[in-house]
Amino acid sequence: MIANIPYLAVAGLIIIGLYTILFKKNLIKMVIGITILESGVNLFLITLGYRLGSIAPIFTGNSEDALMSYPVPQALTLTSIVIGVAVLALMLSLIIHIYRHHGSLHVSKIGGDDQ
Amino acid sequence: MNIIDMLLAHAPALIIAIPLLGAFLTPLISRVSDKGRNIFAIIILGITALFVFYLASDVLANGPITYVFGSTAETVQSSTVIRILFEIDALSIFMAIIGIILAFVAVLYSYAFMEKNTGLDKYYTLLLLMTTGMLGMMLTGDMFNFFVFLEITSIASAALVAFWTNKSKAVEAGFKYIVISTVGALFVLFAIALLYGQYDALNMAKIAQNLGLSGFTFLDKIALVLLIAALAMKGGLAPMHMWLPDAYGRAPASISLLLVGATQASLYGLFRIVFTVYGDVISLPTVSIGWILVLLGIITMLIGVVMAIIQTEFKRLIAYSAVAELGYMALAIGTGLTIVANADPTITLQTAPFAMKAIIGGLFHVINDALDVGLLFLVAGAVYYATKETSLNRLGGLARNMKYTTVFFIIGLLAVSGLPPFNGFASKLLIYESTYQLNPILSIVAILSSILLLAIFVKVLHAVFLGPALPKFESVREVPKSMLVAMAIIAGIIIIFGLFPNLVVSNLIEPAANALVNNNSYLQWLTGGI
Amino acid sequence: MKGMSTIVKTIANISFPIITIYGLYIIAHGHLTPGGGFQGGAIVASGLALIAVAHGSSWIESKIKEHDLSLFESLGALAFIGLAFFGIIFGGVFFSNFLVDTSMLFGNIPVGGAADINTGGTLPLMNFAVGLKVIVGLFAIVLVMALATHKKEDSS
Amino acid sequence: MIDMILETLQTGTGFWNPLTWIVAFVIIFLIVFIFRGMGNKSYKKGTGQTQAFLSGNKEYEKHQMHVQSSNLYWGWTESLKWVIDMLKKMHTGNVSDYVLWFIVVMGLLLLSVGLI
Amino acid sequence: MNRRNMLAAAFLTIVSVFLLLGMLLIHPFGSPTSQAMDQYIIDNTVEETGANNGVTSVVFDYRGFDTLGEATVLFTAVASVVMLFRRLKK
Repeated sequence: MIANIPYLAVAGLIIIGLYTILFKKNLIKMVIGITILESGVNLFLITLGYRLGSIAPIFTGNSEDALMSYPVPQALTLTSIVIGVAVLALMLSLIIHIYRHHGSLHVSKIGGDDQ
Repeated sequence: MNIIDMLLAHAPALIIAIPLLGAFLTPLISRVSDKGRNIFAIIILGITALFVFYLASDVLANGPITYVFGSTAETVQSSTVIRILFEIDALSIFMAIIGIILAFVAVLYSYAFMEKNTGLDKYYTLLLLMTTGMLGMMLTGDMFNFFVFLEITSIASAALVAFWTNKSKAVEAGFKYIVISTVGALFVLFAIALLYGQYDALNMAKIAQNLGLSGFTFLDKIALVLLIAALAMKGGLAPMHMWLPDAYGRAPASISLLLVGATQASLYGLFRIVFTVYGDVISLPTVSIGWILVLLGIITMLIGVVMAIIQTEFKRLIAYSAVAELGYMALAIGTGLTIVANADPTITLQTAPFAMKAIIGGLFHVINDALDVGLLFLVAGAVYYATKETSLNRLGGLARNMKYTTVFFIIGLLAVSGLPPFNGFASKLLIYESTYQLNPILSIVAILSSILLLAIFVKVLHAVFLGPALPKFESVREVPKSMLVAMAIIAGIIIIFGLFPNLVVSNLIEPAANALVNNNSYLQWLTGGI
Repeated sequence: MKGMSTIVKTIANISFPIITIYGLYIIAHGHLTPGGGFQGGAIVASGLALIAVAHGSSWIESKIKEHDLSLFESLGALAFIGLAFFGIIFGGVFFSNFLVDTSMLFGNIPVGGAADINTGGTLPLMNFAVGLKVIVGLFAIVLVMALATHKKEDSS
Repeated sequence: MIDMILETLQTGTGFWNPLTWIVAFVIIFLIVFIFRGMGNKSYKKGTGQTQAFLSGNKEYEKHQMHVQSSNLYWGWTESLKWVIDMLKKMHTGNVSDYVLWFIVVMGLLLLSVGLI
Repeated sequence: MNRRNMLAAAFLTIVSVFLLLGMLLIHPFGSPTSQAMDQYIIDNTVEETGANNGVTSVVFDYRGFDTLGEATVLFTAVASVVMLFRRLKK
């Protein structure tokens, strides 16, 4: 139970992120929610690869038979973070455009065509 | 000759690498010449298409191909898979053919359609990147690689949806699309991480093997649900389809065409997950995943057609009918899955042959939907190009001035609403007959929504093309040749598929359906070596 | 956006070379120590962003155009995919690490945790390609968004 | 080769051959055309037969008589108004509602697949 | 609290419960159950890639294709942002 606290933090981050996306009305806050959600997923990936008492998988200055944490999740997280940056940049520039059109960041400004 | 052989041996990598290289080169070529850039994009996609067709002939003749990135040596140990690899079976290459046809037609259509816009260097770059992402999703055999390509597709298409930034609705549609895509993709990544944490593998075949060995844990169930929900949302199944009309309706027409391909790539991912990755354990849940897909399909069809009837915007209406068409695929594949993934050993594919027919119908409908809906989007784009008008209420009488476009619209109309002798009829007939044997109500709903689709598009035909000539459209002229050629390519394929359905079904669809159903053939290389 | 005060400008000017050298160090030692092309590229890009904030985006725009940035970004991406293509020619497969265990550049294999910079095969080269791409890419995003927002302020 | 191209598509319980269908279609079309030719003789252009009869009112200009798309199927949409209104209410166009639908579907799937 | 928010709260709760349940059932922190792929990489990274940094060797060698995709994502984002803020008139 106590050993699973990092995973519970992951779940907490994901839930907070979802809550922010679902309940906040400001577009910037929604984007913050998405990044929190993303942090949760990234934390989950990095947590999966940890072994108790292990060092980072780098051989410079370390002996070959040291216990090392898994390298793959770290690589995946790196990829995922860069993707997150890309998505964030695109979302923010779209928000700038929405603000130019409406002068507001309220989520109800982006209405549908079916109303 | 030697070089050509070498290139063909690397066809799986080159299908991704060539459009990617093209995308990186486009900004440089754009500095030299605008026209050169447009032709360059067409040539790049043409070369890619050649490789796809070569690979298709290879795969259909010799079975699945694996291509390991980064090493020629025996990187695939019997115990584990280290590197990323592409695994291309009949289903992947079938989807890739759809993707490359759509991309090629889109870039051809853009030549004249987008001519008067600025920022075209980025437009072509993103178009090539979107094609890359789409093809990568279809060919990859690695879960995380699938996620990366999913994100490339999402980002490129969201930016392209918002291409006309002076229209507030387009920007909003782009924002909605990127939010939905990101949330969906993050849940896909979360599910991949759940699977990785348990099996320490990212390769689809390896995960499938491990799942078969270890049974079906609670975490596997959560991962399955997350993958189904997220990919169904990206695939536009109701009630998570709402981003789709926004995005399709506001994007430039050539991008709407490509978005059809991107949506189907997500659906392909869903089918791949359900049939191949979870193939050995999909019969274990008490609630049949097949029935879940069937229900999603039925809801999607009904919502799609009912909402399409009341639309007043041309492309939005087509987008809603595209939603309805997506429902047919989910319905057909779900019908097949209820039999394939049956816990009862007396009900198998042999005792219930309609399941195979349902899957064949569903896959045939994937390509038919891409062509039919795509043609309609191109026609809508042509109407917009000629009249600068999107509202159906203000259009009318265009058949007098736009004869070819009208003919193409009629072909698309008949095909999309499943009238003989076009291709939509063949696939829908397969779907009606097979779903009838699962439950008659399903097939009644399917036929009903087909009828409604016909009604919707007859209305559009009347409102846009028929009727008296309106004075404000007197100066309207037929669209430029490159757009007509793009439409003619799709219309030609529709007619060929319509007249010779068996040719397509027996040579392309049946191998794909077999590849989908037998996940053993997908896993074969793991045990038997490459 | 106008630049900030002289104090900020001076300190930004002093710290910019340090940040850049640190980032380049991270890129160059990516195959030996924690870091790599993305991390180092992000560091250098943050230094550039610091300059952009201190001096104002219009000052930056008078020095370098976004157009040229995308040229460099394309070059970085082309170098990366080019290395992958060389894998086909020299290593027989896309993305093959064809330089490792040869007597050529970066061809050594490290022994027992020794920090030998001449190792890693194509990895350091890819780090440089990605580093260039990330520096230019992130800076282009920052610059374009800064210019877009301040043009809005001017017009309103 | 030509056999394979012209082969009939087996659809489980039925079959589908477009070429047979086209032959049948052409035959029926010819029959209909003959019938049409029979009635066509009594149709005379340029007489009162071709004019629209709008209960004595003046005839509109031709382009004013175009029936717009939202006027088509008026009765259908009117009778299904409650369904359409419900669906319209569902399509709010609000992006957090879109995510909400995703969460709803995911929750239902989790309950059905995960719990049972 | 309107109906929409109540629905959202209810389903967010359901999803949260399943997430927390899943996180409790996963292998304990710090002791992964399976090590098929990663142990191979740790054992062989120096010989196969010549790099001392295991993460870099995964990023650029074993999963180099992902990194190409990642670089492409960044390229896509830059192209998108530049395209969105382009001049609309020639």
